[in-house]
Amino acid sequence: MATEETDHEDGVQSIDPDDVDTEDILGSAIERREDPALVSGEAEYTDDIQKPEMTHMAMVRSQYAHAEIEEVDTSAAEEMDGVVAVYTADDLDVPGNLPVGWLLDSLEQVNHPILAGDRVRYQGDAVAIVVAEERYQAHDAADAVDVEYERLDAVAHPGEALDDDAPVIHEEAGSNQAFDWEIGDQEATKQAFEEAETTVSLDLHNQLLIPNAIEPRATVADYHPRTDELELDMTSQNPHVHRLLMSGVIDHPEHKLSIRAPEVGGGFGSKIHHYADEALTALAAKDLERPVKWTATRTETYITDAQGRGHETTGEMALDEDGNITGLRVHTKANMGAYLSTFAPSIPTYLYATLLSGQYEIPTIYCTVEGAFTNVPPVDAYRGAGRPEASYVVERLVRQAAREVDMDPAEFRRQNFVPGDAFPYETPVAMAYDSGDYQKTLDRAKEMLNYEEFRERQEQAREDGRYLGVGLSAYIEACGIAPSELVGELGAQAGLWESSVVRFQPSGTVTVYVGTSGHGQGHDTTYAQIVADKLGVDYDDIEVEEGDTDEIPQGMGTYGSRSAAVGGGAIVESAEKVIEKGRKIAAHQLEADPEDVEFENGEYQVAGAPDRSVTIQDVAGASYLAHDIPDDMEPGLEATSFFDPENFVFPFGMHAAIVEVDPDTGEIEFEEYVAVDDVGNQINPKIVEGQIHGGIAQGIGQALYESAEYDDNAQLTTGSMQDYAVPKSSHIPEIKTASTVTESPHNPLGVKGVGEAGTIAAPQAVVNAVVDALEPFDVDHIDMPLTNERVWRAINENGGEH
Amino acid sequence: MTEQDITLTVNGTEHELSVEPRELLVHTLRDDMGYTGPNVGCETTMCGACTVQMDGDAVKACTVLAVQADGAEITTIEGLSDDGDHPLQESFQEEHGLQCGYCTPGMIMTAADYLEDKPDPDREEIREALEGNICRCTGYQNIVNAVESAAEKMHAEDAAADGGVIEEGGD
Amino acid sequence: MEFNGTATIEDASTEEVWLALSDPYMIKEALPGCAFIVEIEGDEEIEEAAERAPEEDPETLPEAEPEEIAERAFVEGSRYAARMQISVGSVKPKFDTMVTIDDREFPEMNASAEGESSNSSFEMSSGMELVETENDVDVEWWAEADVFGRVAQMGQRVINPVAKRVVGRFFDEIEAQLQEVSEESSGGLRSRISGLF
Amino acid sequence: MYPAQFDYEKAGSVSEAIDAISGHSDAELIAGGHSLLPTMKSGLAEPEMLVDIGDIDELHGIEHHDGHTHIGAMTRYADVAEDNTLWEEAPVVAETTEMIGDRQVRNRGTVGGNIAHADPASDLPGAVLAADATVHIAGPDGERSVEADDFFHGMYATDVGEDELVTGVQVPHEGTAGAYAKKPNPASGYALVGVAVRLTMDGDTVADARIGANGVMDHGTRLEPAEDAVEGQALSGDSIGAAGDAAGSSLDEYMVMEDQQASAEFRLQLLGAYTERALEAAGERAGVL
Repeated sequence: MATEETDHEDGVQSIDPDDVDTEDILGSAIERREDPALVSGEAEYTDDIQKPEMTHMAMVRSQYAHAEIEEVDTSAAEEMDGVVAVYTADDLDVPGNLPVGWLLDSLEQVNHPILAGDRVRYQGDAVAIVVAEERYQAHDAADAVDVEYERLDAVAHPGEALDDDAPVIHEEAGSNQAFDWEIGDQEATKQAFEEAETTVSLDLHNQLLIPNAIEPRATVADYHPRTDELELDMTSQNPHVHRLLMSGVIDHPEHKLSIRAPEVGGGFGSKIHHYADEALTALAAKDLERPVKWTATRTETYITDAQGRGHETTGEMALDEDGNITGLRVHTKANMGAYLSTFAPSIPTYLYATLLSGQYEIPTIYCTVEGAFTNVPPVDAYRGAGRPEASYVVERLVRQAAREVDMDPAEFRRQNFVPGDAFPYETPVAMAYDSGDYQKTLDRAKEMLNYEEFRERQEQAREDGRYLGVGLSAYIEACGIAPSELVGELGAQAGLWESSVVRFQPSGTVTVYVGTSGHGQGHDTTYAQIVADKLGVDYDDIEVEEGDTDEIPQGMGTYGSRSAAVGGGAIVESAEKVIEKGRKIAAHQLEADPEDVEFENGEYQVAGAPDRSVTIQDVAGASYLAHDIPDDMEPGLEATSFFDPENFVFPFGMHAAIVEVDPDTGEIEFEEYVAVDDVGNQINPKIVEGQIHGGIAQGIGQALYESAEYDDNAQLTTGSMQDYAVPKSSHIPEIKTASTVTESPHNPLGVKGVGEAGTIAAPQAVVNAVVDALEPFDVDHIDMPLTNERVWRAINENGGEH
Repeated sequence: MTEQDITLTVNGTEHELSVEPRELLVHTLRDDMGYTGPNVGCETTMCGACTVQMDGDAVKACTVLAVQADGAEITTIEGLSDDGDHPLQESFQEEHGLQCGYCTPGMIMTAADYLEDKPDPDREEIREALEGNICRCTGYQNIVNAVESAAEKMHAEDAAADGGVIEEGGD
Repeated sequence: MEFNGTATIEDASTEEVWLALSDPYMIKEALPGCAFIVEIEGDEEIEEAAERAPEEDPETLPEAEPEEIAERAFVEGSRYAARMQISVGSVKPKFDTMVTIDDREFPEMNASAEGESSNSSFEMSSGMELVETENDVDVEWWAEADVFGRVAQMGQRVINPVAKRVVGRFFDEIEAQLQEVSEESSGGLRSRISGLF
Repeated sequence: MYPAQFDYEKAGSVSEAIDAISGHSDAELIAGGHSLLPTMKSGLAEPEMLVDIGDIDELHGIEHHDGHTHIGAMTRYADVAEDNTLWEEAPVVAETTEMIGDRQVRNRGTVGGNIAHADPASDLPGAVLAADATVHIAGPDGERSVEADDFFHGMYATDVGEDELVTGVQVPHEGTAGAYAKKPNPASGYALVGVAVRLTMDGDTVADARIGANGVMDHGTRLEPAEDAVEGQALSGDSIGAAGDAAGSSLDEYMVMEDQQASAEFRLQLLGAYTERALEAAGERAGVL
């Protein structure tokens, strides 16, 4: 498979779509059509919605991370100004539990009620809800609900939760073990370690993170009793999935439930899951027969949004005498939080351990994962979801292994890479990598860094008492999770196809309906680029509709970097079906055999007769006029597709950072950050670049700043942006990007997915750089986030420079 | 706790209204007046999504009581330009300085205030100026590009207005 | 959160210090922001006990009679209601607190406390031991506190220094009051106090 | 989160403000509101009444006199940071205000509000101490002045009485070498450690040094051992290093602030490093380094 290189170290230049011809539009860095509404304040987010007679809801959440509820006294709240209703678990006849959508053989499925009745298991557990006329009144009244608790011991960390003497969070489960899971060949791996020349081992803590979409979760629910229609506007990454799950949770027929995601202010995974709050808003609206708005406060998002990562891992690597990796053994304790969130069981298992081969040829791998219930918010997908954790384990071990066998880490990687001619490549952990060329991204990154020159500079600087380091991160990502049959075998309770409709209007304009649901990724723009290219229709004549169950027939949503690979594939298939139907109409009109009619740049043409042609827009008009179409044909020009790819896609790349560490203060300064990514074909390079930048910022956030910290009672002590450090503009360095393009054979666009790449790649690039800088101090590892104090302590732990 | 009568001039239009003393300016603008451009993100004066200009200065509308703003002139993103064509609004689009857009109104209102004081900033200065605005999507680089590019445009526009000579440097 | 320290009371006898630290009114005086301490009778609620709080506190050492203090001194197993307003700038949570004397045997005392305000609560266990040195008495104390709810979530930055300050002030105050005791107690008082043991 | 209800009154003058708070057991003054409102929104503070002193004309503005500058309590950080005379005559104050919070905060937050609130991790206390400023206070019994050294008592605690308010800060024009070096908490932007330095130079020799630190103790604190280390010395790598080493030596480590970003031990480490950085910056500004 050919690999091309694109160099845009100074950034991709965007283009006005008016300056691009339709035939060049796919692959052009055009400006986004979403933006005019967003930069002018016109765009409508959920909390912007006002409805007549609308009420406001606020939640009474637990003061403790773990407690028995003894009594809930709502009398004072009920008396307060503007209060419309107060509900406790006793008042609400809730038919369903919150479901878990991915099952494992050993999984303990525990009850997850939407309002806690007898016990609270994390601070976000809601005990009562209050509905009032005004926003402030609802919160006043929520404060006035008096709850008596009997506090229980709590536990926040998976290792401690799995100890025998830990407080048991779900008595029905008997212990805090949510599951015990394994992958790979235990025996072969054991043997590899026994025969190894050298082994390295690291204990790695991949800390819990709070997603921090800047828009808090929100829902506006509106019920029409005469028609039994229940309409929800909500901050969703996947409205159809939410509709299906919620119809069960609140026992409302799916066809009478409509969910719309208006403008959504970021998600990063946190708006995939089915939470209690949205269901409660719906139930309140149904009960009151008035619109109800609930908007989370930031404090609430900190204790309710599903958090990410939370792994305690021991990783070991076996090596032969030539520095070849011969085996990998990993044991991980994964924090699942208080309950199993929507897709939670899949994250530390199938989305994690299957990526442990990284970019390397490793003969044997064995991984065990124990999931642990704890008293923190449910842990589920957060940007990268399992794959950053895997990449971190592999790349930290690779750095350590290279040091152990005394090889330059770049050369160690090169030697162990899956060779370019080995694709498709089957790993020992059940993945078949589609395509790749790992040497190339390494070479490009080294060139951008002036790697050899840097090593000299580093040497020189050390003599002057300055500590520079370079860190590499060869990452691989699996996205566009599919096909449905496979994920079904692995435990998914849903298919992972995507659906689209491509519909011509009679006048020749086009509307595309697709079941993904963007929240900042620029889908309207990129999907229109795809359709303009396929149909040869002017970009401005194409409208894209997403995120509304009333408009879009079916969909699975946006997460796991799947939109381009799976949603884009569905759009291409529908467009091709439209072209085929159009071909028959064109042939009929041109009095030719359909096989002789060629379609190019929006025109059907009889082969060899350039004057006999008709545009697809004219064909569309004719199809609706239906005065003269083939006899056996229905009128209209549209098509529906469900695209179920044959396999995942595997983007990859090399990220690298050069840092300087001040040994006096533990402060870390970036000198360079370079990102060479291969995400397959790029529909819009400017949007690709934006996704890479944003992902890196979140990865650097994890490496240096972010951590959800809990005290001994599992109380969140980083409970606001004053304590949880979301990176600011001055925390993120200037990023140089470049890309190579290796097409994926698994979808018609040859794309691979880009949404999570930066987040997967960045953490270990930074940690490896710091560890490299601190080599004179014999520092093997520092846990993230690399706060100044941790770095300073690591420097001083071994008694200074060696 | 009686409501208080206040006068707010928002985007050039004077409004008289009654508010509870505790009501935050951002809620008055959004819930009472329908200016939903400024967004609520963090509630702790950190994220800046609610930034508006009050008497010409960028402020976080989640940390101003509406009663404190009595008599003030407020500009929200909706009033920054007539057609969404302020150089910053254009540059944010051209440079892909936004993704989900939630932080963007606040980001632009801060940058607009900043560029009035400092028409020719370097990249590091722009990063510092935007310290009170958190973006979770873009990684900031394209935002910095956008502000840099808007500054150049505004500089050129000013120069054109002054007779077409572009001055070098200067603060 | 764990705190510990040693407060040195100069020129005092262990018995004097013990008696002073056994006096609910002395403790109340020394605790910044403490409105009252009242022994809880039977199963009564904190509010009910609060109603019995005296308008004006009786005298403490050195003015009070030692026998009187011995009479009202903390008793192992008994419980006390206290209202604490911890004022930190504009943050002034009022905690209705229940204190339990877990063990009390000269020269060691352990107590635990649970306090609640409208949206936060705390739990504390603490202890002290008196150690006689040449002329002085060292009060070796420790406390372990947990905070829950809004103060824990939003007031993280403040809790530790405030708690240290409250404990520090408490012992400063005890020291000051006991200094007065030791100055006054050259003769009769000291022997009467010793006589109580 | 949303503030609880309260009564609100706008004071037109200092005496009106004093009348409004006098005798009210639970009234708070509000200036820019950037310290108080976040606390009220989080539900930690619920005052019954707010007296808004933001519009009192006599509290606004910067006046330069011979030998000192008076900064009205309601002067915003942004205005102080833009004052050229202060950059000349008391650079530590100008530079510190420029580093408080972020642009929007500097457009609202006030000098008087800041020091009256006395957040130990805020930036201004150290600068006020280093600048040897005098704080003017008005109350029912008239006006009084307090030296910065006597002003800060503890966490959120100052010399300002219940019924009093800060009317302004007087900053002497002395020691034109000054600088502020700050290690911000990456989340809040408050000082993990902030060191404010004012040097009075006699040629290359430091005739007088005042160093104030933020974020370390529960209130702004002078670092006298560090001052002693540079006083009477030429400002050099050696004397600066000695000051850094001495910076935390008189502080009780038990009382040093701790949070998840920095333990007491590490704060003291940072204190040394940032004392050196502040001295270096001041020296460069004075042209002696």
